[in-house]
Amino acid sequence: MLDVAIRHRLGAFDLAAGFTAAGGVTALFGRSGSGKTTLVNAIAGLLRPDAGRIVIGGVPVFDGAARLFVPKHRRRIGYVFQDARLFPHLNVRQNLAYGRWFAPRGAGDGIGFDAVVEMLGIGHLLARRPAGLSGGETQRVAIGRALLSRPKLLLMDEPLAALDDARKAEILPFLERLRDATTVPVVYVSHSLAEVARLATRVVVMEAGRVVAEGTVGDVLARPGLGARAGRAEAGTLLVASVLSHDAAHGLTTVDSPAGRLIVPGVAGRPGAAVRLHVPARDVMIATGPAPEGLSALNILPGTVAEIGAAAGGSVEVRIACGSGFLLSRVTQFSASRLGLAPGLAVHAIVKSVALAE
Amino acid sequence: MLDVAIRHRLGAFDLAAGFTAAGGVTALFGRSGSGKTTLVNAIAGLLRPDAGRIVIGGVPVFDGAARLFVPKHRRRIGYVFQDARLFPHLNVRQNLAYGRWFAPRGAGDGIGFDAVVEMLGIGHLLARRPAGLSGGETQRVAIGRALLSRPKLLLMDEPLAALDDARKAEILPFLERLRDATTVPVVYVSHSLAEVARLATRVVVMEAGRVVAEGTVGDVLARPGLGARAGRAEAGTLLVASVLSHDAAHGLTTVDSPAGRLIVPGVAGRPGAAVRLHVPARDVMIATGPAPEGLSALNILPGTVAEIGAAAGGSVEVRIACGSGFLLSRVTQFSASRLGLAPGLAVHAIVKSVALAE
Amino acid sequence: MDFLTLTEEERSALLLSLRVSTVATLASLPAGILVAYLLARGRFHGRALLNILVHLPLVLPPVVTGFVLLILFGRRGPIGAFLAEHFGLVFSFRWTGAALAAAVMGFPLMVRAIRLSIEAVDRRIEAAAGTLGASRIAVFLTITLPLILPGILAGAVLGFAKAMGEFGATITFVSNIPGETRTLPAAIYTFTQVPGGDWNAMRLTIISVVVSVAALAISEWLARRVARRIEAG
Amino acid sequence: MDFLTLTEEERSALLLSLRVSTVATLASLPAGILVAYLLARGRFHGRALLNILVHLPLVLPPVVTGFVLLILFGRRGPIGAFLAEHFGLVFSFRWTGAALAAAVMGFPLMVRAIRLSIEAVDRRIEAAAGTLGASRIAVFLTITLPLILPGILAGAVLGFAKAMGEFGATITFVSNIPGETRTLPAAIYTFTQVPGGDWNAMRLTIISVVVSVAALAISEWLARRVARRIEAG
Amino acid sequence: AAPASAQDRPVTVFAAASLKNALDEIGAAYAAEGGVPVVVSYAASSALAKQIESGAPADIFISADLAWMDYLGERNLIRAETRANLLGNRLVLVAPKAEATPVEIGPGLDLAGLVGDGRIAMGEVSSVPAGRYGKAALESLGLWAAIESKVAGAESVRAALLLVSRGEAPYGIVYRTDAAADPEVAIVGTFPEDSHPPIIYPAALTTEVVPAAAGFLAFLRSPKALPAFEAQGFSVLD
Ligand SMILES: Nc1ncnc2c1ncn2[C@@H]1O[C@H](COP(=O)(O)OP(=O)(O)OP(=O)(O)O)[C@@H](O)[C@H]1O
Ligand SMILES: Nc1ncnc2c1ncn2[C@@H]1O[C@H](COP(=O)(O)OP(=O)(O)OP(=O)(O)O)[C@@H](O)[C@H]1O
Ligand SMILES: [Mg+2]
Ligand SMILES: [Mg+2]
Repeated sequence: MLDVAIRHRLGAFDLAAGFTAAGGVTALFGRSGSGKTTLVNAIAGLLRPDAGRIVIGGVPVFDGAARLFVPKHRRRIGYVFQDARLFPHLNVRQNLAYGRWFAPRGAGDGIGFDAVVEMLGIGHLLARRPAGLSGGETQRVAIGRALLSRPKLLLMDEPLAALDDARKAEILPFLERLRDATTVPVVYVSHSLAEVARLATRVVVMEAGRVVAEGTVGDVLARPGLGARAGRAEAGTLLVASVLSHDAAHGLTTVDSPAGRLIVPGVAGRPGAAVRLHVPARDVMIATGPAPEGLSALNILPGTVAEIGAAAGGSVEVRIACGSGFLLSRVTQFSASRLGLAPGLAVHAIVKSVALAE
Repeated sequence: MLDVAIRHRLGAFDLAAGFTAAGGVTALFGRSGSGKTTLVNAIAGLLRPDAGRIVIGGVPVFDGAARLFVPKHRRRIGYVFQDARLFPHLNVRQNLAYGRWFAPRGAGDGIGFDAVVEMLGIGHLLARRPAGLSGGETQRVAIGRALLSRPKLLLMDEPLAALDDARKAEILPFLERLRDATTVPVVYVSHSLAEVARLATRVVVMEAGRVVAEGTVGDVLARPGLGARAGRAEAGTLLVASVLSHDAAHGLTTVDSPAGRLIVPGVAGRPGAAVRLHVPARDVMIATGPAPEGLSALNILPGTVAEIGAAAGGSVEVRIACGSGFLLSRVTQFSASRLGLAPGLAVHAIVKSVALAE
Repeated sequence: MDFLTLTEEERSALLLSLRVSTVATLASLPAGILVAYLLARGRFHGRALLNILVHLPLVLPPVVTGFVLLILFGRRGPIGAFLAEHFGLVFSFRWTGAALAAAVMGFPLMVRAIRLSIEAVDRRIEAAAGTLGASRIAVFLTITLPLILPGILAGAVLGFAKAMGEFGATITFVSNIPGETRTLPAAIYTFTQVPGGDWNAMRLTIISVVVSVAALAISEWLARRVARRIEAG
Repeated sequence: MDFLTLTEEERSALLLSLRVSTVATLASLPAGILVAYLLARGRFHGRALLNILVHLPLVLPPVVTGFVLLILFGRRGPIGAFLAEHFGLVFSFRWTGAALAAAVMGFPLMVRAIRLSIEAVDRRIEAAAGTLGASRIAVFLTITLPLILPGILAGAVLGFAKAMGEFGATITFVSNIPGETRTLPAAIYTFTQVPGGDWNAMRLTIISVVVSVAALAISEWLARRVARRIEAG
Repeated sequence: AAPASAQDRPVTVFAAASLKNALDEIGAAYAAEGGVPVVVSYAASSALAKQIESGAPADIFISADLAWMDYLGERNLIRAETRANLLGNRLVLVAPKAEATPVEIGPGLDLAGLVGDGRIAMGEVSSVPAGRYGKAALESLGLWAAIESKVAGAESVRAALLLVSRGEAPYGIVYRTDAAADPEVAIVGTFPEDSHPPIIYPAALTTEVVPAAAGFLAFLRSPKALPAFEAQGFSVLD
């Protein structure tokens, strides 16, 4: 659906990056100044790369060799800019509706205006002009504007950075539904591994204008060393599980995952539906000896130590084979040696239940 | 050092808020649109409130009744704006140096230029103009510009929102040192509880233009219900501990805290020095029965259940009395009933070691 | 007030001036906006030439501009003959010629004001409109144009004021025919050329100033309204 | 080239025009910036009056402006007499008077261009400078002024071009004295008033246009440089 | 002015713009004879008169009509005893050369019929001297009422002439001096001298003059100036 391979020079900065994405959410991940916005700008047509090729939905929109450059307004892209770029002379309602004026008639109904307004909590702002909006309000309107333009491709450059967690928690499920319900591919720039893990189907990791890792979320997040690259001890395991049953009274869902049966907070999906779980490595403890009892942790899975990563900053990442899958755990070096962890050792992985699902 | 109590109307938005801060970092916390930026603007003198009083370092800078309004350039404030507001016609070096031109001669050397540039990682940008900077680069220059103006008060409006975690991890210790080494009070607007917990001495929680909670970090963060207000399950316990010893080989520090002896990753402070620890409630598990063994968790503290909070979203917050202090733990309702948790029950609090310190 | 009691002839000069200035301003505005846009944004051959051409009426003594207009747009002039033949549009000795002269003289002022506004527009916002599907023309109409309204107003009021005061090119091009091309400034000029005409010249000058001040006030008021709409939430 | 071989008198007119236009532009620029700032930002009594005053030379027929100058700044005029007595500054029938007339005629154009630029400055950036300790004047000098450079350049070139073309007010105020007040446009005018002068009028017109075009080109080049410095990283 | 500098100062003449060609030539001739240098400021008579009124450094004023000389005379700004009528001119009817047929100018002329639905170009009838003379002539011939609505008043005689030579107007009333020099127009008739007030260019010394000024005024009235004036078509009065 999206195929990018370009080269572009900006002063001393040299971008030579590419990736492919076949629907779903592709996370662009990388440190400040690594070239994420530049790459996204090229996809949107705001910038004409020096060379390369960009294909959206099978249609080439840029081809350096063929001198092809489809202008931005014909690419049908919904772009949430890092700097919101609302239209100052239009009120919020008009800003939101702007893209609709230009969407072709046959573009389908797209997402409903009211649903977006409600989800973003901007109903009370509709008559206001952008100048008086708060940082978070501005960002939400920008998201709405892009969503409502019935795009064939969504580009979101740190859309949630200015938002509080409660608001994020309202918007993220919406984006998930968007990802699952429509075929619109999304390129999502974020610094937050939690967001990436939750939303992304693929992750592209950038560094100094180059793509240094690309793959499915599970692959890339579990790859040792991403922690340092992402800048935080937040690597983890991504599991695709199927819903078994709900415990509505306690607000829990039991799922079947490759690593074993897990109890997850929240009631999500009908029985049989597939859900995605992210288990941060730092939320997985290891217990040696018999299965521990009387713990508040709901999920204690038997397994064996598969691999112990290199030590970094006093801690190590341990891969535990559980069921037919793996779990990544991060423990201090001190604990690792105290517990005598070694490949082959039978252990229990203790997963704090509340750490799942996000 | 800072005493604010103002009232101001902006369209339909009514701000009536105030707080006091006596040095250190005061976190302004609240959902998008709650009035944080407006309050900070009033302190900076960008906005003349309808009524009220603002006193900075004992000097009134605004007094509605006395018709006193000290203009912004005489308030000696370093303001990191939510929208960076760099000077487009000056290069990065000139942007950084701008405040220095106007600082009074006797204002002391302040923080060193090179140190700030190094800490923010913007050395390679000094000759560049703001227009080409990436979002994170822009934000870092804005931080540097405010820090270098030798202010008597620092106002930081979501300064780290656009930054990756690695960069945050470099800047936060710097701000901590600033807080500890100077007497410059800091007002810090943030959505991130982790940042707030780490930096703040006081927390002011805003909602719809009103202050709904104010107090020390420990107080406010431990207060049940803040989770919902902050928008995320990230309440926790703040402990002031003193360093006992270091284990340089494993990169661990042993400290003495009100809740008991703890092992903390990282080597921080000389023996005897005071350090601040934040223990997120979600990183504290509860074990009934005898002290669990063979766990990778380094810290297992005996205690008794002191209080069980109201259920919210399928989980409850449990206050555990440990030593002379408390620890807050969040467990699922299901676990709470399964373990038969009740006030007075003797338990062990299992603190995942890597969850400390941040 | 005796002072402001106008003779029939003076009233006709005032009305004519109002008509000429209004028509000159409104008719040249679209061209002014287009040329300003081309100069601000265009990258084409002849841009420099266009720029020079637009500035010419400012540089040339008005009499020379009048001569040039006469040569080009007169009955026998290449453009004048063409327009008269194909569109029945005659300038010579008509009020339309006075309007043309006024428009030409005000054009550089109008274009410069609008151009400055266009150059101040944040192009990132235009780019945002582009990603939302707006073509270059649509971006111009829905984003650029509303944002440069203050500049357009400034340009229009400059053009109008200039038209109210212009007389050198006008009288050279279309003479000074009462009721047809004798605008207020032409009437004022006439009075200044005869001994003892000062009093009447002053009266008419004051009337002309009052009209222009009114136009100025309206434009300022409109500009403030526009600015408030953008600034306030 | 015979065409451009100037007589002694014509050369002196050209040099005089250059001097008059340059001095008029440079000397009025600070006042133009100040007035533009006051009009764009000021909230004071008399702002409307100032605005009208600035626009007057645009509205009035140049001859009237010339007469007003003659009455005010002439040897016997109230301001003229005062300045001559206290500062030895004499305008009447001197090239300084020509410069004054040119400056006055160009002033509305200059002010409007600068004012538009000032109105386009992002006030949040000025506020940021304020929090960093810069007083209102310091903000103006270090932030506003550099940001409005394109507008100042535009205003200066408009003023210069106007000065190169202005003759109505000049000839009325300070006459048409060779070597002292006979500027290029006055010389052109004189040629148009006699049989056989057309050829010479055209020659001088072309010279005047060439000078103005050069000024225009310089200002455009400078403006582009300034814009590039801000836009590019 | 201080006596010393008064000696050095050239003679400054304020003269109607239409005299430029002749005066430039005469000034050069005067200098060649060893006279003091002469500088001439050419502008509309009205502007020059008002400038002299407000203290312009003019030594000699040459007006294009009597009115502005009278204006200064009433204000005692000229030396009445030096005032003299210097030059005269004639009023002619012109047409574009190609269409020119001579006409007899008299009370029976159907000028309006000749002009048809075109315009007759002349100096503005209330402000430009040539226009005033032209109007007077037409009135005395009884032609004014019929032609009044067809008059295109120009800013100067030169502009009126241009309208005819460009073919904008089929007829024009201008000075003979101007008409003679334009190859595109032909004189189709001359107005009787008694049909309008005499066309007179008066000259006079102003009240504050350099001593040499009288010399140049005398030179202007001497036979040596004659050829230059006559070459331009003026009649020299005395
Ligand atoms: N005109 C330019 N000249 C030189 N360097 C430039 C120019 N424009 C951009 N750059 C550099 O290119 C790099 C990539 O910028 P980009 O905006 O793509 O980064 P990013 O990955 O989006 O970062 P962030 O997370 O901070 O937004 C930056 O280091 C930036 O300074
Ligand atoms: N001119 C105005 N008219 C009406 N409402 C306004 C105006 N200016 C600001 N507001 C409102 O005031 C509220 C507070 O804004 P403020 O910028 O202080 O929020 P904030 O707490 O900083 O939010 P964020 O975290 O999103 O930056 C917002 O709801 C905003 O819409
Ligand atoms: Mg970016
Ligand atoms: Mg804010």
